[in-house]
Amino acid sequence: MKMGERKFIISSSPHIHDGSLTPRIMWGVSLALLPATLVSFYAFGWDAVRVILVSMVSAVVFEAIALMLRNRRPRQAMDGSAALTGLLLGLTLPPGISNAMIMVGTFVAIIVAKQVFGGLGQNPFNPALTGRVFLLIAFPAPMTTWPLPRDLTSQISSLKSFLGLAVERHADVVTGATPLGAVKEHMLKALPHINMGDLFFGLHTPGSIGEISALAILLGGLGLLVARIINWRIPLTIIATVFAVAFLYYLAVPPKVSGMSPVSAAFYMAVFHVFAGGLMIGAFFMATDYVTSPIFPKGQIIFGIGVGLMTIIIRLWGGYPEGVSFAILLMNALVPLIDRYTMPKPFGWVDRRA
Amino acid sequence: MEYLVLAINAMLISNLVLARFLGICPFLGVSKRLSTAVGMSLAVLFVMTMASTVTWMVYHGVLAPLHLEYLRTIAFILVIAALVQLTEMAIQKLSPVLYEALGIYLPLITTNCAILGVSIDTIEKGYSFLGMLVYAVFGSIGFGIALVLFAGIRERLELSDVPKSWEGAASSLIVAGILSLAFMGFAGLIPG
Amino acid sequence: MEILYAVGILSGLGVLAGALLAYASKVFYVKEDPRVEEVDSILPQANCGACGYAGCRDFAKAIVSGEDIVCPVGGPSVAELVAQILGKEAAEVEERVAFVKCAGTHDRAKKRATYHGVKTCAAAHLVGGDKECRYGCLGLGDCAAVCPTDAITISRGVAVIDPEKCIGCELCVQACPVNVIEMVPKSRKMHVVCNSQDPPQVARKVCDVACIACKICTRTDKNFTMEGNVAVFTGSEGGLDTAPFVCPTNAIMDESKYRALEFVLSDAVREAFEQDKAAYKERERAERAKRAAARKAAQQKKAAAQAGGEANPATDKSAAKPSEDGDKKDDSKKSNESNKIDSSPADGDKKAKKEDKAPKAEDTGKEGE
Amino acid sequence: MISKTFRGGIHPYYGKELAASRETEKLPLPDQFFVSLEQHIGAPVKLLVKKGDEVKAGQLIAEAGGFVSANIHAPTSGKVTSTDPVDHVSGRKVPAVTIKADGNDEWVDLEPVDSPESADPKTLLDAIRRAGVVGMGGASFPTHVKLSPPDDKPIDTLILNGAECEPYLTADHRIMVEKPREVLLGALLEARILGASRLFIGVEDNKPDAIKALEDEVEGLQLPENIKEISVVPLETKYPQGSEKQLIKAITDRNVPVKGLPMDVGVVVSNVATCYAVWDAVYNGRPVIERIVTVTGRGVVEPGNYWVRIGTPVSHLIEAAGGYEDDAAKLIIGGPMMGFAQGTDAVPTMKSTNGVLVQTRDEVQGPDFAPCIRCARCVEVCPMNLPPFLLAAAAEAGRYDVLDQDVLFSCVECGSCAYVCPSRRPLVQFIRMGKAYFRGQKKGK
Repeated sequence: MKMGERKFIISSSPHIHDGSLTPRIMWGVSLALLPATLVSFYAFGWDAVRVILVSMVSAVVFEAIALMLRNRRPRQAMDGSAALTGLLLGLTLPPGISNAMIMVGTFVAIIVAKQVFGGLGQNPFNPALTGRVFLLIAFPAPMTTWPLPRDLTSQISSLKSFLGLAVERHADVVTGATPLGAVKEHMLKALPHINMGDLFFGLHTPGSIGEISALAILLGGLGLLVARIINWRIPLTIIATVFAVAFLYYLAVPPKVSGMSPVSAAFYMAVFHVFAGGLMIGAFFMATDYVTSPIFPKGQIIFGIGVGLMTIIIRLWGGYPEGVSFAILLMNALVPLIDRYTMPKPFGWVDRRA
Repeated sequence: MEYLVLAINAMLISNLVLARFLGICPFLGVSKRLSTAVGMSLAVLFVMTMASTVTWMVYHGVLAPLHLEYLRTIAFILVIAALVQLTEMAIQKLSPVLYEALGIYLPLITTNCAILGVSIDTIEKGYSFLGMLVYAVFGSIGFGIALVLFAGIRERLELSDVPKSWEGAASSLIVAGILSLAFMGFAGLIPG
Repeated sequence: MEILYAVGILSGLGVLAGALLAYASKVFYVKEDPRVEEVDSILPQANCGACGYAGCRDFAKAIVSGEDIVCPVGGPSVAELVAQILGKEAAEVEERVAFVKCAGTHDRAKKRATYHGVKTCAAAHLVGGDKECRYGCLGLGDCAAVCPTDAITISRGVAVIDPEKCIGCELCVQACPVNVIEMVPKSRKMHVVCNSQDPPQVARKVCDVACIACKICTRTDKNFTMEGNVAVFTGSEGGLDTAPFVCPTNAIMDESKYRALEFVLSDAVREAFEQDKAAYKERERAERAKRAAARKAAQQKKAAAQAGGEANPATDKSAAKPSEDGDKKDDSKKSNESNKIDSSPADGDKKAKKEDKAPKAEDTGKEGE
Repeated sequence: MISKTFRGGIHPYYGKELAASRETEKLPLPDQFFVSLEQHIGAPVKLLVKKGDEVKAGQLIAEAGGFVSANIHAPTSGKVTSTDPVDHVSGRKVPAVTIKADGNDEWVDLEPVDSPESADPKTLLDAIRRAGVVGMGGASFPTHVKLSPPDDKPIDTLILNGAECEPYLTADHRIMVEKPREVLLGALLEARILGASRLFIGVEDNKPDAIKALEDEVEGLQLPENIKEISVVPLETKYPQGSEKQLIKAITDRNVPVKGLPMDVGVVVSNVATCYAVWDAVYNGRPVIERIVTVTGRGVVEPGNYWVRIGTPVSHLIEAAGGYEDDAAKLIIGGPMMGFAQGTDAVPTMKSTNGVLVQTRDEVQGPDFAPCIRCARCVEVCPMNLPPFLLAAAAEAGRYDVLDQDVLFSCVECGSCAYVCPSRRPLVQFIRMGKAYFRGQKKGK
């Protein structure tokens, strides 16, 4: 072949890549939520499947519509980010919520909290949490109606509703309070007995479908850590902060737990706060959302401590029994400032004033 | 303790901007840059404290004794407008440096309903002079917090690929809405 | 009674406040030049920043404070008004528009590679661009992106600017990494659509519409001069309307006849141009033939009459006069004569001239090959 | 043995096995040479020949146009056929001398330095300057300039850069294995010129044979008086270990300041191939007209290392390596991390050309880039501790006003960030856009 005849591709260096890909990360995180999803299926049956499916599908559909409106390829909606948002939102909803409400939630999450700002990577607030908080404030009653898991009537009715047979779906559902709700209600009185095992495995406590089992979330979270998709900083600091503040609080205000010394009761309650409610899923899956968390290591630690503090403040003193969603949203708002002031100095940086 | 509750309430729970939706105009207008947001916050702190003090005195010193309470809105508007104008002129003359920093925000504050809102609030709620001061100072600090947070987010959005139809005020209002949602988490933080 | 109190208090407050402000405005008076407002009000308010200041207001402040600046967008009319306010002579401002000196569309300019990466000129320029010619328009539209009036069209790999929409803000000139955009007087209608400084033998190989530095235009029309390896129009007048026809590579455009957009991009217009050019050449040949015939006849006449003896070119010219634009053709004729050493495609022309008694029609289409 | 290293960096697929064990061969001379006249950083050269001139190998054809500039010599004997611009690795076209080789390869008379071990630094420097030695690791900064630091910057340490952290390339590896003695002698000359008392040779630990060869040679070496410390330092195999500032950090734990040079911390770093060229210039009086080039990648039939005359067209090199595979899609001068992709193989080799890499279609194709998801991987790997995502975002949005120039220009364009970016964002290209913008501004454009 003659010199110069073959035409090659030109591009800027570097010319190799490690093969990582955003959609793969997104689907990886979704995969890490599999244990929690399975537990939710076990605990709430078909209702869980319904909630998660409606949530995921509507999220992807909204994303595709938004992309089409913006003259982008709607196929980008399959990059896993919308599905992950849908999955996360679904997992934080109570099992009895209606399909319409779920779709309102995903609409807020995908359109209002994400696409308005330019879609993937541009949203300042965690979409799933924005959707959830919106639902919580717009529909307080259905969002705080917690059917008991493994309740036969609810199982049957949920299967019927899944198959489209039942009209009056939630007529016979037996509901209960979430452990956090119970604690809040009884704050000044004697605390109800809480079975820590139930809380950890999540099979008998009412709650959002994906949040009930701390173990399942922990498994997924560890998976993410091992796969190096997230790092330890945010989850660990959140959990440690919640634990520490709760422990100190219950030392100062000793709870009446039968047959325990004040210190072990405080310890018990601190552990309770770590495992209860949405803290685990929040710490491992929501707060670590790349887009809405700080980028620099120092910032991630500040962010984690902030989320932990806000969570426990709202839980202990606030009007809501659960504060993880609010805490993360509030700290999301702080992220640009945190990033700004935690930016590391370049290698060999010389202070200009010096 | 009473004042601490008042302070937290004024700053976070019934945040002027995010819970009571007062002062939205400067909130949107002066939140493009972090530096200007800080300047605006300081200017508001300054003016709000002063305006609340003066209106409190006008109310309790003039209107209340004469049983002319119903005149407070119009009287306050008058007083605040004159005060801001006066302040601007004074600063421009006396401290050009301060004027450079705050000056451009002062005319904006004249039309800031948060000032009037706080002035009237302190009267409505029957705060003592000290209570009024705490309320005004922490109310404006709350305004500042919201403004600075908001400015941070907007600076980030400037590098984002925001759809044309949502650029500027549109997406800013959405941010404000979500921020407001988040601040609702503080609801009930302090009983009463 | 109470109403009197109310009125009294309010007016009292009002008067007090008014008095205070009036007093304050005296005490705290700070002078601001009212002319700033005036100047600001006549500026275009495009806030484009082309003048180098942050918006029109800033510009107004600067010009009032004595800076010697002009608003490139407002042009002479604004400059005059500003000058009136400031009581100064208006600086001479010529209205200018931006022009892209490249017609190297995909089908005319050779590609050297396939470019992958960020789709902006600034980015592509970092790796040299994908055209064999490094002086040409990269066609990724950095200029169009900054144009405040949407005057720039990108099509088939080149940018073309609509002079009617262009406000002369120069933002595109700054945005262009290859410096292929030039500011030209709006009145100028003749352009060389090539920016290549490549030596002729290289330029010829890489682009069909390159200026190949044959210098024909500079010889036929004194409005053209060479700048390195590319001809540029430097004249003040409109230029001869035959200039585009003498260019062997069609790199000269007459905007009074074709809109740049069409000339560069439209095949139909290009074809029409080719036809005009062929017609011109045809006319030219006929003219030469006629002239030669006239000369021959004159010579014969002279020979026959054996009077005078010298065949004066002047008489030749007068013989050729009857046709339109005789002077111009004379110019081009001279150029053709002096072109003999040049190896440009104009050769064909010369041959045609030498054998002008039997003009070959097929010559015409082959120009610029 | 603990290998030293720095913060950040990546572990790409190294691909060195393709050519690492292939002994360097002499490349047959091509018919035509294109000697680029832009082969160094600094003032442009003055052309000394014209079309039609006869030249001999080693003959000066372009003279340094200032102190910071470097001579250029004819690579073989033949006739100058043109001085038209030709392709340059950077993608531009630059003036060049085209020489038609006559095949005799006649040389000019060479003037080696007499007894180099005792010659004074000035003579040595002059020999290096005359030979047109430039940094051969890729930077192509004139070596005689680098070896003349100002008096207020005393140099105590000379570091030999044998890291060769660029994947695929093995040119430096081969020269360390095949010419360890020459490399070391060249380094000693440099150390003497600089007055450095410490000499470190940094080699990545994936080249045990090079470390061994150098260590053996160091042992047998008769050390001049000025050298107090000399050792071969194994470095962790991590990209960009061979980046000057990172190398200095790893070996001496000194931080070269932002906008500073190694000499600000008393160090000079010299590539091993440069040392060889210095040795050649001083001991043999031979100018830089030849170097080792690695021809490698999945897109060539038979990867290998070659002694190549400067100005040889890349097409000739490829031919020697058995030609292209059918699916060759990208031709890169240099390594895959920092090399320059070429449009065609008509581009000539230069003094700084250490490798030619040909990639196949499936190595090149990937998805289009997507928005940043702020995963922070670029921040993690950046050896300069920068926020690449932010610099790129600002450049992409055209918001150059939010960029701190000192931060932006701290970027060494090593490519680690773009290598790990899951959104496949061309971060380096964006950053280079930013730099180009500010450079353009400085020029008053």
